[in-house]
Amino acid sequence: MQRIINDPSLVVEDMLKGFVMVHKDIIHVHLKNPRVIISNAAKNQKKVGIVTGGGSGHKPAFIGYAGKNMVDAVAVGEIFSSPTANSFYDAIVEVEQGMGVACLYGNYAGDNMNVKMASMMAKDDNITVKTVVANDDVASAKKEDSEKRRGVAGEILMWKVGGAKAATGASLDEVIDAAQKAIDNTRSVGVGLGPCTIPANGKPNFSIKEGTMEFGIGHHGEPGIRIDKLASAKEIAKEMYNLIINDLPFQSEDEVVVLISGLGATPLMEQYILFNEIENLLNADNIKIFKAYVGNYFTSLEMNGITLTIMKLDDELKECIRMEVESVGLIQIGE
Amino acid sequence: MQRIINDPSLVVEDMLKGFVMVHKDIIHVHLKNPRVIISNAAKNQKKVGIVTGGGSGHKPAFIGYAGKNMVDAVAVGEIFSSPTANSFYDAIVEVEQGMGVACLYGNYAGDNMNVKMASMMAKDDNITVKTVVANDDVASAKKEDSEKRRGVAGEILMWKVGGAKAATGASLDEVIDAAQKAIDNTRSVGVGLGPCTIPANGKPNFSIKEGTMEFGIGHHGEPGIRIDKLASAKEIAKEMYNLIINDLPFQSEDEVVVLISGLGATPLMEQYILFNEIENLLNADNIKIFKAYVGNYFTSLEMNGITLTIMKLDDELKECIRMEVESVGLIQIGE
Amino acid sequence: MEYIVNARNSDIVLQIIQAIHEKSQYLSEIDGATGDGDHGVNMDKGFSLAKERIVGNDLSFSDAIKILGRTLLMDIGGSMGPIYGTIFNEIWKSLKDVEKIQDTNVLTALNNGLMALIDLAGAKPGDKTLIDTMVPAIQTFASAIESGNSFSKSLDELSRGAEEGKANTKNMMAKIGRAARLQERSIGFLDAGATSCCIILQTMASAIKGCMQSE
Amino acid sequence: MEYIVNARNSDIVLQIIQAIHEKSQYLSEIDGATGDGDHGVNMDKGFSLAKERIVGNDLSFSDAIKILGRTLLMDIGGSMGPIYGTIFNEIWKSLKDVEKIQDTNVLTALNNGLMALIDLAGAKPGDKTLIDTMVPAIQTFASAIESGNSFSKSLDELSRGAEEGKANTKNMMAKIGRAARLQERSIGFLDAGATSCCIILQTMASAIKGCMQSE
Ligand SMILES: Nc1ncnc2c1ncn2[C@@H]1O[C@H](COP(=O)(O)OP(=O)(O)O)[C@@H](O)[C@H]1O
Ligand SMILES: Nc1ncnc2c1ncn2[C@@H]1O[C@H](COP(=O)(O)OP(=O)(O)O)[C@@H](O)[C@H]1O
Ligand SMILES: [Mg+2]
Ligand SMILES: [Mg+2]
Ligand SMILES: [Mg+2]
Ligand SMILES: [Mg+2]
Repeated sequence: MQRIINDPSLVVEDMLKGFVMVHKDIIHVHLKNPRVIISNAAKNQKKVGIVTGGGSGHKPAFIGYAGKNMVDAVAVGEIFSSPTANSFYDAIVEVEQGMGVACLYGNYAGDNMNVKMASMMAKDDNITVKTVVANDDVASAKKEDSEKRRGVAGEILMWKVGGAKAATGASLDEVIDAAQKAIDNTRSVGVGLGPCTIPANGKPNFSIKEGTMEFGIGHHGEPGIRIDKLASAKEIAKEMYNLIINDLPFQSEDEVVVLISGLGATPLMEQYILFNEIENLLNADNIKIFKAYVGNYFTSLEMNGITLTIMKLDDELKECIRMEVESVGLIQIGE
Repeated sequence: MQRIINDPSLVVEDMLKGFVMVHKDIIHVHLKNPRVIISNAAKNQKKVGIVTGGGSGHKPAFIGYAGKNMVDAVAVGEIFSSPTANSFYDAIVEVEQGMGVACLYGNYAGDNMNVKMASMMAKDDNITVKTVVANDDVASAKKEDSEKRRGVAGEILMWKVGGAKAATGASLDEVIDAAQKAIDNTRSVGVGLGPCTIPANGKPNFSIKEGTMEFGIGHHGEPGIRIDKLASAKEIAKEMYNLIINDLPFQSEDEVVVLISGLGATPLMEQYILFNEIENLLNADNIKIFKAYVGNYFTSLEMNGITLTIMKLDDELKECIRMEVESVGLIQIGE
Repeated sequence: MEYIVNARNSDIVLQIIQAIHEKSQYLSEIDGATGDGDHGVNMDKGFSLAKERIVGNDLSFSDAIKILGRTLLMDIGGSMGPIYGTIFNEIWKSLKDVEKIQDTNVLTALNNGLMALIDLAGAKPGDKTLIDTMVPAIQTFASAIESGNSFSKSLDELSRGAEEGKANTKNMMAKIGRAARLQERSIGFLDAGATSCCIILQTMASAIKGCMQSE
Repeated sequence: MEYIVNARNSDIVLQIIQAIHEKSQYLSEIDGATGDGDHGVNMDKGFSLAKERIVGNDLSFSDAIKILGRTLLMDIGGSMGPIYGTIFNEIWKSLKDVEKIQDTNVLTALNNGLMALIDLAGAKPGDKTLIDTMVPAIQTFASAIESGNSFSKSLDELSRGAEEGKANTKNMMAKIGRAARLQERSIGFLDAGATSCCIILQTMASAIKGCMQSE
């Protein structure tokens, strides 16, 4: 395993120390729980608190999205493993300001259970917690079973919308509705070209044969829909695009956000090349790009691959996407 | 070669199309030369023009640093290959506003020659071009031969300082002096843990044995000072740190910028872990971190590895580092 | 009437912890076939942490179980933290006031654990999870008790039921968790959670038998 | 007195382009040993692009050289763009007004190319670059002319000098360019640029011989 680390079982601890120091102008660590990262802006404004959390190894997700007008507090888990209920609870308590807390997270068994337990603990403290569970990964289950689908890079857009809505002073229900609408209008799909290794395991736990790709791969290397021959960017774009566009479905004249994220080891170059192909396809279908994000926004350690996320907009969502943001993973300057 | 691309010999063209579309709020492409990227802010202010350029494959460098208070125009080369003299010339002409142009680039044979020819062409148009040539890579030549050293991630700090100085309305000589001081006070070193592949070649042109690392690797995979056994983050940090600290040398009470960049395939997690070790070493030597940057700031396609850059500050450099910036690769919000 | 003394009996829990530790690599391998290959690491991490907090403190069986449950809930996360944490927490609640633990006490405790788990995790029998070990184990245990068998004999039945349940997961298609994504491809492999659950139940059964008393 | 006609003689340049095309893989392999393995690709890209602009236009030798030089300078970049671009540009400037090109014209042209290159690139003989092919090639060519040899015979000497110069780079330590970083490790390998330069000079020599006239 070619890595610059110390003890493989302490990578999250070691990483957090560095992260907190580098970004002290944007975030800080919870006084009592080193597995909770809090936005410095969290208490500047009376508003609904926004909490998320998830396994580590997805940098800049999740902690990179704590910041002004995004997420207020993040519970941090081990590599690819849900944070404890306790950490979700501490995050919730920390950002509650009397208006309730929206916990916006991804649909994984561990996260579901830990958030559920944390919410029950918070309820005992008279804190209202409502949740939105991201399920944007089209390839992770059939449309009929969409409640089983996983959350992937679309979570970023859910946080963006929820965070922006909360910043307007909206009520908990309004924030939840906006975030739920965001994820309901968002679809993602990933392709994997090379595996990653969990440091504590020391070897890749899946493999992708040279010349092939896993179409529909999950965020932790979960097998996709099928194994395809590695095709050109143009052909890959078409497959990914069709799967997404037909699922919602998106229509002519829609305005959308396009988010392309590398999974870790894929050069930005390839991400822009894929974006270029997606743009051509959207143009051909007369769907307009309102805002595009391309970069390593939601990774899976050093996996080689790319996810494509498209979100359909209405006026409310557009306003939320437009809002300025200042987090480690996403900075957007107001117009 | 596991890549999402179309024609391997057209990756730069395809990538630029995507880049220009995604970041149209920050940059645009030269009207007549598709290999020149120009900051939208370039003409908003009468000031010295800042130009750079270099081979592709280092994303977000070089084009990602075009933007407000950074670089005004960037000449774009093929993968790991200098842009043409013509592109440097077009970049220079585009950003000249009567105060001259500072061309701040890295010390590679091709870039030296192409910038030289472009400067001669500009001189015929009565445009004054002065240059600063980054040579921050300590491992690339002995201290006595420091004019042979290559420019690596330290170039970002040179652009930051040069761009900030120009934004204050300073003269060409003042901008050149500040940028030269910036690079004279900056040292970098890289370690390589895995190779990268030039798309047009199709196979890695160097290899790194599992369990070893190339200490002092160059930005295109140039061999380092020696091949070491892969050690812990703590030990690697110490080796990198000592090489840099003794070269300038840095001293107790100095204030510094620390810039850690992944080379492409190295997860952010490892970069923060390395940063944490570097911070400990600086603390022990009573050197203060004024500002820290950690991320994929200057990559080499999907190379596995990290570069460490440290810059020693004085008041002028501090002011330049502090200044707000809005580019694709670096956004810094004013205080 | 067979029973075990609750007090000063943390050794039962320590034996469970030891069994998980010894089988940790095997559990990860099983998880690797249909999941992400970390089940053994996940389990061992939490259980070992609990061990440090139990050893040398001369605790009762139920208090040791409580610490194991709390550790999983508070410090482990993932899905194993809440799943086993909830089960052990319920077992603790069911046994904490019992001085002499009899077969029916254990049955109630396991049942409560299972109910709380189903409520939390939203999985059903047949989904290819540890529930498919627990359900038949509890059923055979309950029948054995009902048929008038001794506590020890009933524990043997518990172990047999767990073994069968675990083995049956091999032919199931996963409907929940990471493995669900594999659909048909998940058939033919044991479920990792079902396997660890079987180890836990069988180790507990034999540990209880090891300190069985009767009056 | 031997000479070639400048007009309608772009074929000499096309032969050079063809030779580089054929040897492109070999050149990349050589570059791979001490550099980044792209020399053949770099060269072929520029030369092929120039070919499109030369073919079918019935150009003079010097005008074809001009196009090759301009293409390298304007469209190629890297280090080969300015290096060979400058050399060919100087050759063009030296020959553009010559109708019948004789040995001394070629000598002057090559000399001017070499001087401009040294000025631009800052490399000296012995640094392990294409200069180490050019210098001995020009020297043996000049001596041959001075000794009263025919143009054809002198071109043979040019080829021999280029060959020797190229071969000598094998034992040199690189002092410039990427390979310099290797220090002693760069010894024992041919220099890629020296090799391409040898191909170019030898192809030019034989192409000129192929259309030699005398009066
Ligand atoms: N919702 C659920 N309810 C009950 N058990 C579950 C559920 N999801 C997963 N499991 C169990 O968890 C086991 C995997 O555990 P583990 O590998 O430690 O966690 P992860 O899947 O997060 O990597 C599966 O084999 C299955 O038995
Ligand atoms: N400063 C220089 N002056 C003259 N020739 C040089 C110089 N730097 C490099 N070269 C030549 O360039 C050759 C390598 O060319 P190429 O591989 O195409 O470019 P790059 O080194 O940019 O990949 C070397 O073999 C050497 O002959
Ligand atoms: Mg896991
Ligand atoms: Mg090259
Ligand atoms: Mg697992
Ligand atoms: Mg080369």
